Amino acid sequence: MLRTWRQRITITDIVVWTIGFAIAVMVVYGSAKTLALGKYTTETWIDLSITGLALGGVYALIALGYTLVYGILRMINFAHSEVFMSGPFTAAFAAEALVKQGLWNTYPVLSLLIVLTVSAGVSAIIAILVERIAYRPLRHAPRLVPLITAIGASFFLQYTFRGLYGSGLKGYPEMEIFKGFWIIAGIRVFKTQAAAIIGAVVLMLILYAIVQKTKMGKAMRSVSEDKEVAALMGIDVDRTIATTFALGGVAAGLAGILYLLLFPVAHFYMGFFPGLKAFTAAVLGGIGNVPGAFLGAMVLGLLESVGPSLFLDGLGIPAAYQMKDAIAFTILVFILIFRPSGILGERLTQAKA
Amino acid sequence: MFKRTFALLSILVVASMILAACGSTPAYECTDPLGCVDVAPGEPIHLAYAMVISGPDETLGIDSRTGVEVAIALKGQVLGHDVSLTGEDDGCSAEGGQAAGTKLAADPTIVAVFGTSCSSAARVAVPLLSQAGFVIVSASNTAPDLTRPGDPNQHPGYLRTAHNDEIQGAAAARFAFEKMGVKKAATIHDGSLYAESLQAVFAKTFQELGGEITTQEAVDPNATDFKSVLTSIAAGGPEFIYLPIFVKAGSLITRQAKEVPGLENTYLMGADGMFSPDVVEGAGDAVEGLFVSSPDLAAFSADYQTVFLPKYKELSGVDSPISIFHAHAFDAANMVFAAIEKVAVQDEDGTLHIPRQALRDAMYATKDFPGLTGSLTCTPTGDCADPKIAVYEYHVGEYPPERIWP
Amino acid sequence: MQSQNTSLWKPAIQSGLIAGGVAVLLSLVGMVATFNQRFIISGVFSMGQVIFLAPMLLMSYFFLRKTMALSSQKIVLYGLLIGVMGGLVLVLLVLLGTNFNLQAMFINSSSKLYDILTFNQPLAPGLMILLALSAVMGVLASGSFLIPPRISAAVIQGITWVLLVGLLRDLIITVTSRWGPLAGPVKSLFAVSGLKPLGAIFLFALISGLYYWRNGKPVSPAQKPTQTKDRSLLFWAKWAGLIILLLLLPPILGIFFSDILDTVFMYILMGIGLNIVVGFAGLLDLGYVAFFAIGAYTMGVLTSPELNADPMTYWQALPFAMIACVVAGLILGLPVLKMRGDYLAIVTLGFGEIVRLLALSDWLRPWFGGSQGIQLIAQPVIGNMVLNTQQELYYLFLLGVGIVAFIAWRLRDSRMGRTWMAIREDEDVAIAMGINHVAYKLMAFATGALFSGIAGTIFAAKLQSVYPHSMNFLVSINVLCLIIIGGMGSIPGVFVGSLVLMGSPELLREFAEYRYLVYGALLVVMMLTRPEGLWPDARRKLELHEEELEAEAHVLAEAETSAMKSAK
Amino acid sequence: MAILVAKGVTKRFGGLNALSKIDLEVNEKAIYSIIGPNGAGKTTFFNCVTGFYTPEEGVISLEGQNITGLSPDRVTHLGVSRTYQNIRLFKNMTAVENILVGMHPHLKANLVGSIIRDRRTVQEEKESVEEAKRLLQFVGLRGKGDLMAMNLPYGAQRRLEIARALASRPKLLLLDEPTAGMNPSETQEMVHFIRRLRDELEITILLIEHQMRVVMSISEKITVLDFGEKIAEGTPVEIQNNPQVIEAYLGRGAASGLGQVQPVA
Repeated sequence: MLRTWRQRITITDIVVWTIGFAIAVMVVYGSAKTLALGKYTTETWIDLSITGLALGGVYALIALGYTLVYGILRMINFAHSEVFMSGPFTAAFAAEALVKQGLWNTYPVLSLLIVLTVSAGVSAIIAILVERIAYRPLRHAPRLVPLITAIGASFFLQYTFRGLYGSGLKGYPEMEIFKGFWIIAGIRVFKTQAAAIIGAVVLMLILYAIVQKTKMGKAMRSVSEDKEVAALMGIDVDRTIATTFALGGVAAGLAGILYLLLFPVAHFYMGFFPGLKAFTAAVLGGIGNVPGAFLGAMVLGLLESVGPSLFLDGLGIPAAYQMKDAIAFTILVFILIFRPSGILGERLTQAKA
Repeated sequence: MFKRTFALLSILVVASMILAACGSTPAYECTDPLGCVDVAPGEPIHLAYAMVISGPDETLGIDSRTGVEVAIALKGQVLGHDVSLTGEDDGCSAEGGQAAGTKLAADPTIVAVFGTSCSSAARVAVPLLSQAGFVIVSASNTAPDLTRPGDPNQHPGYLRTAHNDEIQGAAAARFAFEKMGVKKAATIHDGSLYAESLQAVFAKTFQELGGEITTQEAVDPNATDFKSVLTSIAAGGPEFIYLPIFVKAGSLITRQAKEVPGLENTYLMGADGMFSPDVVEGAGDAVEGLFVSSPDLAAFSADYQTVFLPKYKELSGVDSPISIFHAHAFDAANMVFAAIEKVAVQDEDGTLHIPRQALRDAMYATKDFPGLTGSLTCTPTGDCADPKIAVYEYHVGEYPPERIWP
Repeated sequence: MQSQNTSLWKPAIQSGLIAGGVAVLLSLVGMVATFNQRFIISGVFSMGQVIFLAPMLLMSYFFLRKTMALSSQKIVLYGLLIGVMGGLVLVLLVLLGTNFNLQAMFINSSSKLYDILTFNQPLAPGLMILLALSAVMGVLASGSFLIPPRISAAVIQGITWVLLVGLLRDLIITVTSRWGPLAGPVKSLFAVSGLKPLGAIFLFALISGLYYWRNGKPVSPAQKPTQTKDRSLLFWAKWAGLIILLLLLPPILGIFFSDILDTVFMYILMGIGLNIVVGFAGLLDLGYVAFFAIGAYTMGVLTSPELNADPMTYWQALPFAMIACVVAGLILGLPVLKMRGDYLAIVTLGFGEIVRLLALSDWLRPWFGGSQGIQLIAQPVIGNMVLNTQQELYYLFLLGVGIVAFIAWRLRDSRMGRTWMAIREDEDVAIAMGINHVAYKLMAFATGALFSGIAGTIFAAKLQSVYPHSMNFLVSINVLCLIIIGGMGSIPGVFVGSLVLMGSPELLREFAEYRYLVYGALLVVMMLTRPEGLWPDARRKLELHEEELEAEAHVLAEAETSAMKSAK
Repeated sequence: MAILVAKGVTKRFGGLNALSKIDLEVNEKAIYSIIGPNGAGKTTFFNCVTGFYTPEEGVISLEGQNITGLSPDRVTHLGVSRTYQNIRLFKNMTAVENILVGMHPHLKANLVGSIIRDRRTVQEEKESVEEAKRLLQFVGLRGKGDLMAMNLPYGAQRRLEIARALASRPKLLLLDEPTAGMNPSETQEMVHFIRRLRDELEITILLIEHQMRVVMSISEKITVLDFGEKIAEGTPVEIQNNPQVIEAYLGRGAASGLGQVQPVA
């Protein structure tokens, strides 16, 4: 019996389990010590969690675009972070113009609509252009080729916008209606945070409904299953894919405005890091899966916000927040070891590749 | 393909020899130990920069470069010669500094180099440029070792108009402890050499004065959400937070700190990295009461607003400077012009001879030079920044901030 | 390919508008104004002008090339049309820009730009010149289809060389200044910026003349050596020549070019390593910089007196650094190798970030120096000579690249390479063939890690310092891009890719602001037109042209069946 | 003497029983067939034997050794080799390289040997290339060794896949529909070829096949699966007369069924 066990458990398994176990022990031990130290009050933990959820909301909004494209094309759209940057960066100029005209706070809803339209429109146009120029001709190429064009397109867009709008920071004006906070069940929630979380939920539901319920969604799903068969069934594959990109672009543009509400500074580099995080979130939740992207983003946001204090403070590690990305990635590895296709799995299409 | 190229090249080279023209020999005899730069009539004086002009840190270098360009534009000509500015990207990294330094060092027409942007690049680039006999003036290196006498990273010919972290960090600590009377402080840095060393000096001085440092945190300069780290800092109950970081993260932290329970009444203080109109825009209402240390701008003359900024705007196309060391760069350029005017020898036909060692000596001898960033006097190892540090307080919608200390 | 009958006016107008759009974009991102400081021919025309006029020329050229077999009249007309349309778009920009304040949004929409676009003339005549020149560009392109190919090829060569030489003026002068008697004559061709007009004419005449003459020469039949012995002798002679040339490069080119070569070689070292991981074994690794960092930091920690009371020498520390990299490769490899492609990509990316953050962290500062990095790292000593200049370190890089390329080549053509390829092709089947895929993937990972680590150690020695900021995500992306640009799985491709992607931007460092813009555009264009890379592996080339080959296979199959039938 | 014994093998996917309690015994040097309608669990059974799936219940043993749940590469090392229903060659490798990969289990060249190319490695490589060429000749692909696998015609790809499977010197060869997509004359050739494999190389053959003509003509014993359950076992004659089998095929209303279940042998 022992012999068969030895044959069935490989060194790989042992190492993987050891690493997993070590991470788990560190996490549990660190958390226990932190809690025992009592440096933070319950309110602090709640505040940290709310912050994390709001951040997760922003990640979720970007991650949805990644996941949509991935679900259909099985391709990491690296340029999505630039799609995300282009809309809001442009919209910041529109906002500035509105402020100068004195419309910003007198007609906040109208202003917001204008800004959202500009942002979503520009992002969608960029997304469609990227698809048309950089991806469509490569649809049958090996997997790495479109990945490289994606990276290339990302660089190109980043530095094009840097050239157009300059490399400085562009402030995004505050809006009176988003100032201040609400007290919900004794917990202080800032209006901007609430907007980010609610926005993420709403957008996720809309996208989910589009993918699951509409005719377009059905076409998208069948394209993601098998492009050739979908084409035989009379689905215009090119149009479906372009629509998906446009949808992802609109989502990114809207996300960008919510992002600027929370962090009101636009610049040409603003897409890169949130994009990377959102991509991580999408993988964490199960890439290609719309609710998965949302869940993954929330988990990631919480990890980044609560993780360093909870896991590292107890271990006496200085400047714990410097390690927040390291924690996020470590937990990502940890989760992927035990759930190799993300928390919710790849549900939009069954894993095949 | 290669063969063809090579054949073409060699024929080109041989043919060019036939075209060779004889040059005339100048009458001036150079006795300078480092040699001289000769500028023929009608040719420009060649200055260069090694600053970060691409990648995430590029605003720092582009801003300083514009400062130099403003100085050149306002100056017009030096001794009847135009001034040309070429340059290299230092990448804000050691490897970028090496590449930029190597390339510049290979060009003997260069008189002086402005740069580098970052201290990590300086440590590698400065020895190369120093060896080439140039004058090197940095507007934004703040690492103490670069001008510490006897330090392996201190090299002849290197000067800076940015102030040494040791002066500024210590001044901030004294301000916090003595003026504001706080006993518990926290610090935040962003992993850059500049911020890390400033906060270390601050923490050391503050503790020596008798204060307590509750937390020394670090953030990612490209991150946007700092609430969690601030919440964590708040748990230590500091009365004062020192954040010697740059505008982008700094203004977001300023804004977010006001929303973190426990930090509503905590003083925040930045360093000259946050002395920028962008802070007023980026931090919104939260900017009220934010302290920032900077060289004493009593001399930050009216010229800054009336002469410098309009030209800056014209040259760069942006409304307000994109980073913080443009004035230092402007001063650096003017110091170089003054030194050239002092030491250069001019032939009758207008040919200019600039002895390199003499130029260096003239730079080190700079005394009470009226600059935008104060009255500049250089130490023998090249620290030229006005050592008088003042503290300013921001008010909503106002720039520059109000000077409150000393 | 359009037929001659359908009207081409619409696509021609479209092409013209696209060309104009590109020119406008190039103007607004600031390239025109920046490059305008650089003259190609002193006082005559600048690089900036080339940049906003070239789109018309190129678009017209490619448009006409695509629509072959037109009458010469039509060729000129279409060329003219494209040029005029492009020019009109630019004119529109100038009119907009001079009448409205676009600068509030587009910072480069300055009066300087419009002065350049109108050739420093008053508005109306300036616009006329702009339009006329654009039209001329379009017609110039059509000219290349009308005159005999031998002449047009020679003219194109001449123009290209004038552009290149004018742009690289500083570098050429710097290098040739080392070549004694040649320095003067070469310098006399150039002005303060760019070529002298006479120099340009001379250069153009020389190059195109030479080219014309060369093309006219009949290919001598005796060029191919018939005997195998001769051929192998030629083969070895070529190699020996190449090696001697490589050895002589630093003294010939001087320190600046040696520095560029060092960078290129460093990336070749990493590229060969990553090529084993991605190209041979098909594992997408986006965190390759991690191993580079581990190599560099191990070297730093062991040899710097800052962190170490008893510092080692470079050679003593090297084995430890190598072991550290292999171990790191194994530790990362084990948990992640069971993951599928994209998960592998993101996890490796995360690993790269974790390593950087650990190096940066205040927590590990006593060991790794935190953001202050590590300084005073030892440089290799051979005998009594310390390798400390970039020229001397070049030889170390050369040695490293030589060894590593040899190993990679041997591995590719062995059982290992075959096994990796099988895993890349179809992992399940490979396993069914008795291949322990985890072990082989690990070997690929560890080998790749080792090569990258070696590059890291030399990097640390070259700079005598390491900083966490050098270990960013861009390094991984650069390495990945260069092996794909060069040709995946191809060893010579790594060399070519590194020269193109790492070498050429270094030559134009002063335009670094636009480095990534051009880099991005280059990646996209490259993948669209030549996805197999510049120097592809024979196999990969086949893979990417599968469709053509499938047709071929079909023909083969038919031939075979008929052959079988006849045999029966 | 049984080479492969399966006892109570059960494999579930979600709630579905892909295989339930399959018992099976394959004698040495036999040609044994598994038949059944689509989705009956034939390929699943192959995957269980080769180690790609681990059955939830039951034991599979090879020459008396328990191989249940061993990793696929280990199973191959123990002497099991297979082909695929939809040919899965390494398309971008040459025919010889495909076979060389198949020889993996008994090659010894390692990392260091591959780099320095010591005499043993060179020798081994030379011998294995020769053996690969012999195998190519054996399957009738002489002289095609340097062609890319994907450039070979369909029939040749089938034969190359078998050659690759043979390269690991298996004791037990699993063939998954080797005649799929072949015309009658090609099929006939394949039947001869399979017999030759057994007779000349003394390999036990376990076969999945749809064409009844083939199954009945070469099998010594047949197991019939339906919905993951074994519904019959026996010699071709027994199977042809088994009412359950006829019903399984007819009950599905497959017009194709009856015509093919004609005795041919």
